[in-house]
Amino acid sequence: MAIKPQEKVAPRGAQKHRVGHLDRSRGWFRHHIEVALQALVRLTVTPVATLMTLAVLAIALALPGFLFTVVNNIQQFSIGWDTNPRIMLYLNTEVEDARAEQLSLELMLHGGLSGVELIDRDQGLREFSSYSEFAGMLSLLDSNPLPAVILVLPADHQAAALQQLQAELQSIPEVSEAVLDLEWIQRLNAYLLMAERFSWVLSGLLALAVLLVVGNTIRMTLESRRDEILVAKLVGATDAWVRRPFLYSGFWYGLIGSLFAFVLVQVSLYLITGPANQLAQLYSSNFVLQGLDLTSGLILIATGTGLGVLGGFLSTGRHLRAIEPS
Amino acid sequence: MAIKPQEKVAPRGAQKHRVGHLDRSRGWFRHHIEVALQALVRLTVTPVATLMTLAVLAIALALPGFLFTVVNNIQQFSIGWDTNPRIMLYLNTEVEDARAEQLSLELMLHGGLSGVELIDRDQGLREFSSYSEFAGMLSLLDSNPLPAVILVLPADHQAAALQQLQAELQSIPEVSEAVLDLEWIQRLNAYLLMAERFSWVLSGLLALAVLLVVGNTIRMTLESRRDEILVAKLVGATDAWVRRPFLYSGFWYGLIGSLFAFVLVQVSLYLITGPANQLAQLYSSNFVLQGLDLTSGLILIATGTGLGVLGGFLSTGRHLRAIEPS
Amino acid sequence: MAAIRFSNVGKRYEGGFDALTGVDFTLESGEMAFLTGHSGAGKSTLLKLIMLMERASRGQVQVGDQDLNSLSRRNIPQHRRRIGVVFQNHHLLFDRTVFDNVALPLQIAGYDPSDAARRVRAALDKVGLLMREKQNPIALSSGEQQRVGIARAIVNKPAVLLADEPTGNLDPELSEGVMRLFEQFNRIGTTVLIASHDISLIERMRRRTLVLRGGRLVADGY
Amino acid sequence: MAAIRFSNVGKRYEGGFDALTGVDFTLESGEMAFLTGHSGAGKSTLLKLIMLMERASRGQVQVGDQDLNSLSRRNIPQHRRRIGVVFQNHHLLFDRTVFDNVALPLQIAGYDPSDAARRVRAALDKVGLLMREKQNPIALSSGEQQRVGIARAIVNKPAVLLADEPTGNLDPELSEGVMRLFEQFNRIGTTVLIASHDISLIERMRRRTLVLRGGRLVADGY
Ligand SMILES: Nc1ncnc2c1ncn2[C@@H]1O[C@H](COP(=O)(O)OP(=O)(O)OP(=O)(O)O)[C@@H](O)[C@H]1O
Ligand SMILES: Nc1ncnc2c1ncn2[C@@H]1O[C@H](COP(=O)(O)OP(=O)(O)OP(=O)(O)O)[C@@H](O)[C@H]1O
Ligand SMILES: [Mg+2]
Ligand SMILES: [Mg+2]
Repeated sequence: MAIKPQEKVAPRGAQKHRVGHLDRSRGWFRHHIEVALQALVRLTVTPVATLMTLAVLAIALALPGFLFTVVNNIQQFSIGWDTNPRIMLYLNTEVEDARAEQLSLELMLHGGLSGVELIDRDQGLREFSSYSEFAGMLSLLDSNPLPAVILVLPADHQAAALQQLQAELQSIPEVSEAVLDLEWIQRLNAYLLMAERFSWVLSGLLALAVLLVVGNTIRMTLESRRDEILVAKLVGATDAWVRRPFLYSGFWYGLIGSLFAFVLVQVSLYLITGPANQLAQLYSSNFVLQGLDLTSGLILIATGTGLGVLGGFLSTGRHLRAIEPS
Repeated sequence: MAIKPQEKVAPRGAQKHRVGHLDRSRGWFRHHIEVALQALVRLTVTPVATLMTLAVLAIALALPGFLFTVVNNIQQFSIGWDTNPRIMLYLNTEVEDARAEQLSLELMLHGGLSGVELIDRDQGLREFSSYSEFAGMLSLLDSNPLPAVILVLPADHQAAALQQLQAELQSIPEVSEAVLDLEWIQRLNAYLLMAERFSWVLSGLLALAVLLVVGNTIRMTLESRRDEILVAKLVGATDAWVRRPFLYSGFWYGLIGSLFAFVLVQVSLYLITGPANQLAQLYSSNFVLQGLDLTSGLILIATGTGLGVLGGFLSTGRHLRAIEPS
Repeated sequence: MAAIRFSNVGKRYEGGFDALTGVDFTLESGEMAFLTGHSGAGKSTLLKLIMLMERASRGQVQVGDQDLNSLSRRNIPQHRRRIGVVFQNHHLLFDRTVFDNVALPLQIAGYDPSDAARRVRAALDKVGLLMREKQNPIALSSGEQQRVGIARAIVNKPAVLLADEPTGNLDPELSEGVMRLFEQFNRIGTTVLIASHDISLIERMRRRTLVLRGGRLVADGY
Repeated sequence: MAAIRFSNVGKRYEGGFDALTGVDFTLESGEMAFLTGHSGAGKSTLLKLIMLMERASRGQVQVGDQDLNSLSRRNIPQHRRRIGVVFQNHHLLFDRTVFDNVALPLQIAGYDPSDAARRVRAALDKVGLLMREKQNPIALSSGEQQRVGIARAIVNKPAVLLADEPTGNLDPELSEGVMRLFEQFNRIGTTVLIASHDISLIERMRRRTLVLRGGRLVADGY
């Protein structure tokens, strides 16, 4: 254990370390890979804490993913419904079926209409029975009291145009009444408005949550690596060098967290598939609950990773500068 | 700055510190208050990190609070609806209004029924117009085609009893048809099952999240106070003494986090009040969106605080033992 | 009565390195002794065994009438409260004032605050740092920090006082002063054991000196 | 050329304490000098000014041909890479091996790993700790830790070498060895400045000695 001062040392000038350009960029790349791997290894050093953080992240990322999927499903559902405004033309009861048929064909040529459907008197009766709560009632009637109905879909959905079209159709002699089905739209709009507002509230909160969790975790890691930062700065580390491992930590947290989130969303959806499909069946809809597709999954993972890096970036900036040797 | 070794010191034996019993318990109490306050003050030393953690906690606690409120509101909503199974008695069309009235009075005396409501022919017409999508249709008819209906609520909700009652009522001469409204129940059950499953999935995830966030945060704090723990243990601190500040940190995180969560829930609810009430109006329901009431608020805060302390407890146990001077 | 007794004590660290081998000595209650030896001889290790920061691999360490081998984890805090230690690296906390650093052992033992404050001031006065009590130790020079560590070790008026290189960062004059302080404590009955390299200082003190070499006790005398 | 030049330098810490007042001296390139003075005299403060761990409140500090007052934050890392420092408290990292501790300055400067490894082993060999390279510094005695710190300071072959109490935890024999090591570096052109209390050692070295008292330079000579 004795010190060896006698050893021969070459003159310093000649030995001075010079790093060439090619060498530098190769070194730079290698350094990045190294730092990234070290950041990953570091996560496994404290497995419990890391898993805890990842779990929180996964949950926070899964919830928007979940929301996203639910919205997707509602959209799919609402395609099954008829979301376009429509005008119901109740024909006079004395109009014959043949004439009703002809009228519907004439309307098909009308430029302002994108679709025409004839519901003749028998069909109307059947549909009515299946929809209404007063189902049993009609079977009590001796004859079919229902008129034929022509359902038309206006091409122009603006309120003014719709009203004008309604007036025009009302003036057809065979038409007893032209009812513009605006309540339907109003109801759907209310639904959508509510869903939208709710989505905003929740998405805002959760995006914030992800940033906060990553930021907070990295900030704490940074606090616990204070000594290392101090020493590194003392021996000449730049701010970027000190910051790099934390950015990579953010990257890994984001990436792994969102992978977990992806799994979580799929599992949660699987759990509610049973009841949801049962419900859909009651409405005899051909709705099938869908999981996250590949694109959405990639978006989820990209967003998570991006938020992770951003969280690392935000939480290190000012704070790293504040850790100065003294 | 000179050392003063000459100062007179009394013999140690006489001066030995003795702490009496009363003194001890007073000291113990004072110590707890002190530690609690210090833990609170410590939170304010790193305001950004603390706010970040509190925000995450608030969000994680607000979501179950939110869920809780939504479930509450659905329950309220479903009270507005009629959730009991019911039997509709469609009377023969030739039955007079007076006879229908009398029949409904007779049915009120029936032991198996908890409620009887007569919907006479005019009323039926009005209701029908307001409910049905075929609203315009009936105005086209010359006379009211609807029969009178008596709506009865069976006292016994079991399927077998319901079917027996239906058969019994069907046998009344004036009754044309007795329709047991089972689909309604089935539909509601599907709804409830889905809501329940979803609640379980989400509540489970979020309860976990709260524990994880508090646990994780305290674990990190603990890591950053490693030196302090080491020194304290070296000068004779017990495990309980070392653990105490972290339990109080958990307490404060839980308490303040859940207070924030409470505010968050109320604000979120306020934001969706507009659309929700608009929607409710379309269904002409007398539903009013309600915030967290006092009891629920207290439950939220108690749960949050409890989870905070528990998180502190869980995260310190094994880990604190591992921090040993060497 | 023996304050500290080592009976054939060995310490093997994980990795198989024997830091102490067959160490045998007795320090009577009220005695004052120096522990010296080359760097890595095992001085700090010996003190750590007394503090139960490490446990002996062989043999028996006794402090007072307590055999440390049979002391359970739960009773370690009580044991440590009877011992004051000055560490080689000062082990001060930079998140609180000098006063609070010195007060820590008293807080832990549950002293009354006003009583504690009196004792803390007395201890700081002894090491000549009373006017720095409100400062953060980070604003002190190394020597000043070391003296804060000494104040913390003596504030409790412990039965046994251990010091690991207490004068490593002090100039000769201050070193002398610190040694006198330890002697003063020794005079009122405290058992004192000091690990040090400062051979000239040790010689001047004319006290019993234990010499370690490669983990073995190679000399024990005056 | 002057390696280090202080021109009427004053340092007042927050709180109004004057740690240095009117310090004036020049250390030529390739010179070796000691810095001494009582505890709290301002030795560490003076070294911190050179390292830009603190900035002078008055006057001008010059290292090489660089005026430190005009050095921006961004350029501090480059400045520090030219200086090797041995700290009073060793500032080692306990989450990595001795080897990695010594390799840190090379990693930061972007050395090629195999080149770095060679240099690290050479430095560890010089302080007699080559066989401990794979250990964690926490498993080393204080003296061994101090020598790891020295290895880290010299691994970079810096133009200027600063040492704050580098022998505080070393026995006389090792202290002597460390001093010879510093002399050897000085012989190949490194400017060396060593803060120390060890007056007998300083006297034996017969080098230029700067003496601080209460923040003032009161003696400068041999
Ligand atoms: N935790 C540990 N694990 C392994 N080896 C250790 C550990 N702690 C100390 N050692 C080794 O035990 C030997 C004795 O160490 P110790 O710290 O007791 O020496 P010391 O006499 O105090 O030296 P110094 O004067 O340098 O402080 C040293 O060689 C050291 O490397
Ligand atoms: N950050 C600071 N804030 C305020 N005062 C400080 C600060 N750092 C040091 N001081 C004071 O400045 C004076 C000089 O400190 P310095 O550390 O330079 O002394 P030193 O000569 O290195 O002493 P030692 O030999 O004990 O290490 C001391 O009185 C110290 O209390
Ligand atoms: Mg030691
Ligand atoms: Mg100093």
